[in-house]
Amino acid sequence: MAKAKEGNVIAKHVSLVYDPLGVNVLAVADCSFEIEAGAFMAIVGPSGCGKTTLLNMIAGFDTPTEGEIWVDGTCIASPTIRLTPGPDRVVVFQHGALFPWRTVLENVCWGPIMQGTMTREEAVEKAREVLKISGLEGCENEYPMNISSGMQRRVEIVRALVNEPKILLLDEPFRALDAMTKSVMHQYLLDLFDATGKTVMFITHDLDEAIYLADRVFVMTTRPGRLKQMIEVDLPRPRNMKTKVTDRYIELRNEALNAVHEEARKAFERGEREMAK
Amino acid sequence: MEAIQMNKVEKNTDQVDWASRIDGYTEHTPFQKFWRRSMRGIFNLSNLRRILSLVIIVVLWHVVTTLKIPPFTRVPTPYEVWVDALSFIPTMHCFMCVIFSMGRIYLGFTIACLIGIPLGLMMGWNRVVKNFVFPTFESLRPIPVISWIPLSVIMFPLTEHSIVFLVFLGAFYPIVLNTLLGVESVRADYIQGALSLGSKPRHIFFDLILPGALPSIFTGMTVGMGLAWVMVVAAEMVAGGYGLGYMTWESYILIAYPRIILGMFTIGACGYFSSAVIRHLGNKAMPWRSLF
Amino acid sequence: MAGSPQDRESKENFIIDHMRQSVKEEYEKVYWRRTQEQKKLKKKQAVTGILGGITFVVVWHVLSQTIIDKLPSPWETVTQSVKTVLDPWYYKSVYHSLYRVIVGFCTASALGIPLGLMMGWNRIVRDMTMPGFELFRSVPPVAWVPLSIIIFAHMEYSMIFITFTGAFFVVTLNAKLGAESIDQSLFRAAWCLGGSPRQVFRHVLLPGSLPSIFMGLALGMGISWQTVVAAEMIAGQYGLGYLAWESYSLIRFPEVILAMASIGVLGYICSAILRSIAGKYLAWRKVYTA
Amino acid sequence: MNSSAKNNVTGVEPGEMEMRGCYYSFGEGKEVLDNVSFKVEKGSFTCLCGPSGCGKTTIINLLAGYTTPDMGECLIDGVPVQGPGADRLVVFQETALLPWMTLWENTIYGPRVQGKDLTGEVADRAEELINMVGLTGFEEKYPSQLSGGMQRRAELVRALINQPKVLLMDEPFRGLDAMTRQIMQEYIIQLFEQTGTTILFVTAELEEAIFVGDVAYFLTARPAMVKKELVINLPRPRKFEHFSSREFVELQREAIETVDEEAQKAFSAFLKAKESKAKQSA
Repeated sequence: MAKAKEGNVIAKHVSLVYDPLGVNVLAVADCSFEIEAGAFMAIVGPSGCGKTTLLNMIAGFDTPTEGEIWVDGTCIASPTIRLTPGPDRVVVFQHGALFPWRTVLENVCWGPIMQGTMTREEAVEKAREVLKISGLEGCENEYPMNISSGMQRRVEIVRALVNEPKILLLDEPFRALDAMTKSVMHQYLLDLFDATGKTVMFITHDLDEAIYLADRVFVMTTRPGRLKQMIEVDLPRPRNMKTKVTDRYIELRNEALNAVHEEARKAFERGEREMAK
Repeated sequence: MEAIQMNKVEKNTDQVDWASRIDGYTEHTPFQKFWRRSMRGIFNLSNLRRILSLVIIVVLWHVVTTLKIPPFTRVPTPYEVWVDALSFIPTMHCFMCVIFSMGRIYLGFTIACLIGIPLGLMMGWNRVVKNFVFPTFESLRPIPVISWIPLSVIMFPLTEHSIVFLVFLGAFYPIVLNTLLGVESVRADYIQGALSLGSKPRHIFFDLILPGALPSIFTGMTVGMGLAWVMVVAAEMVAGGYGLGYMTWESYILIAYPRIILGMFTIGACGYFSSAVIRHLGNKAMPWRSLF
Repeated sequence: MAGSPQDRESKENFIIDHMRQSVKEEYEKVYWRRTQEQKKLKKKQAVTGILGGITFVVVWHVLSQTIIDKLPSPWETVTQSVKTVLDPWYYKSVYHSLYRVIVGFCTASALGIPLGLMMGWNRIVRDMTMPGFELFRSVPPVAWVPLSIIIFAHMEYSMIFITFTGAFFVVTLNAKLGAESIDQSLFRAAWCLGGSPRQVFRHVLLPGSLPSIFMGLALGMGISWQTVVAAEMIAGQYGLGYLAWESYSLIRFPEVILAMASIGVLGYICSAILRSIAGKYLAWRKVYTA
Repeated sequence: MNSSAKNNVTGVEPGEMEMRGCYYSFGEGKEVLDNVSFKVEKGSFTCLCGPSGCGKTTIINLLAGYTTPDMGECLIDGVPVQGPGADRLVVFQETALLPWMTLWENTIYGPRVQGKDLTGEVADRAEELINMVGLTGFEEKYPSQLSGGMQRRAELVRALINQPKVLLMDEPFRGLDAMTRQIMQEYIIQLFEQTGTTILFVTAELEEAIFVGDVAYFLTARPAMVKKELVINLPRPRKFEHFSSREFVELQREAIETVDEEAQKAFSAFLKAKESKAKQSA
């Protein structure tokens, strides 16, 4: 099991004020956290709480209004720094962002070729290899629309990993999948994490999923989004379906559910009333 | 249990004023919100650029025409157009032109709606009707409606009739096709659901098919209105007899060049107005769609 | 015989297989019946369609004989048309119309597509051009005829210009719409993977807006034909629109209909060529229909 | 089972439903159902679980009478299904509320097309049901003005007002986020326990099936067969606490073991199909 030496993320008092029409909306308020190199961190929160915004700041799509984000000792986001999205922090998007006009293989080798780190032949060879490991052999020449949604997600994760990123940012990647595909994907992601040892930041609205996958779970509240609780998950790795029925897992889940359920329910009802206005 | 570490500070977060800790964030009163929103809505960079671009167009036009740069030697300057507009718009002639064109448009368009919408609905509702009509309809469609002008002049004894017929024809195709599309796009589960609730065919027609097709019908009407204007202008230019198109062509023959440009803009404005009327009617007829 | 478990198992398997076989046979019958019904339905559809066409011709004939006596009857039209089509003079008209449409349309595409993409890609370009487009969009292309005659001394140029105007607005605005409709996360993904702005333009913006661009081209082609016919009727020499109008003036009514039909056929062929090109470039979208 | 006698909310005796040896296909090589048989007891909450695309929706369509099976039969109260009817109602995957009608008009749509008197009893029952799912005050809103969870609840009301003998629910909570889904599950449990209607609930989510249902049938990947019947003996009324009880976890373990294999199979089905195609062409 290879442990990565790089990929340490530190967020210091990060806030973001969203101001599209001259009306301040506080999307993320004063979040501070650290992800150690090679850790699997999850952020859980109801929809619209600002977790995606937080991820966007790390990825370099949004500038924080206040605070700083450091990766491996370099500041990558602060109010004064120019946005720098790059292949060291690759995002896997909520609804999938494979280029529909490129085949699976072309999608996977797009990154290295565009960065100029590999020649076309090298990239193709590597992509084939990685696809084979991920059980996707045989669909290299399909267009993304032609393969199932579970496979699309695999391809997208593979596309991210080919770039050798320091951090893998996953933005609710399994949201649109049905339960059974999701469980297969969980296993895939866990195996991948154990094999590569990359730092992973995983965003989800499903507490269960977060506890199952992550080493550390942050619970976020609704707007303004802030980190409310931290749950250390001390389940042993490698994990699999059997982990879900161990005593420790159940214990952790119950505590977390009980702690979050009431608050979330309140937030839900408030949100629902607001939405209907 | 050390598994869940409640942060002491963050536990009673509701008392902490998070907002005040952040620079650049101030809670506005409703009035301030309204004011800032409306000011940003009007005086922002992109609106300034838009105005600037219009100014540039007028200035360019002026420069090109006053200096008589080659192809634009005969094009009138903006000032000439402006002067002509002031003298022409209040006259009875202008009013009559607008009335004539508008009258033809509304007559032809209304007939097209009265025939086209029921036909489209029938084609979507009944497969036999569709199979009967659709192939002929499709094979006539590639013929541009403008090329019907001579034929319609042959067919109708009066020019007036042939112009109205052409307007009708222009609006007819998009209206029928969009109505058909609208009927076919009504989701199957709506119909399944209604069937299992015990609906009779008339309920399905009036409660599901008709409102479900409405958005598409209005799209068809907007497109049809655009084509109706094309037709009325072309028909008037070719076949003559009052109207904005005739006026524009006549100005060319009489070498009253500023009026050509005036005619173009008047046609544009009338076309815009007609589409706006349809959009407004659409919003009125579909209150559930204009909510967001 | 009834001894070992293997025996029993194989026997059970045999029974199951047998049952499956019988079910399958019955199933195939059901399936065959269904395909037969579908075939019959298709045949019926075709027959109804042909009946519709025949009705149209009959109505046309009756109309030409009764109410609208100037309208040539279908038979007259066909016989007269055959004569005209064999005349080389007819092809001169075809050539002129086709030439005008192709030149105007290609210029419109060559200018409109890049401009539209830039409008969708860059806010400043959009802000600087959109008001002008809004201003001219609601003016029907036909209304440009007198102005373009003033601008261009040569009639041929002015006609090409009108054709250009007809296609230009639609093509540009559709390209812009296509660029704007691309999912934001595709751009973000491209940045993430280290694409430079030029690469993102080439690999994301352009292919992503292609479906909309082709839609704009198809619409623009239709409008080009509309405008070229109008321009030829109003101001032209040669061309199919001119042929139609001239035949009307010379009271050669069947040729009016022939001209109409020729315009329709040519327009259809142009659209078909465009569609086949689109199909080649949009292969990745085929999956929706398949 | 929870078979309360004639209930004052629905006003009818709940029905029972059976599917016997059904086969169905979309054509050669596209078999969807392969000898599917199961039974939904009177007044029970039965769940159907299977990987996506395995033919669950087809089962619902057959039972609702929108299509007929190629072979086999569907029975409602022992009578074969013939066409759609108001005795069994479907709650669809995506909401099928009519967007051009307000919540109230949608609710009373069934009674209206059946030509019933819309004042008095029907109105009272509609109000009661709307209140029960917490939508009082939203009667004059259009569906697009309601949140996803509210739309799903409104759909439940629209179905229940017609006093169906059986309610068929086709992944009704699909697409909702985890929290909303949890809350919707509590609503549906509450509704079931108060009305006692027979419910057939189709879902892809194991936890959901175990949490809400009395019996769960697990289907295989396409062509679908019933692989396992799981009796869920968690007590009723069911509460949020049961979600983390020992019994729940035991059931979950059993379900996971059944389903994991199927999920893997479904996932690799695409590659296998491709392989076999390649072999055929070779």
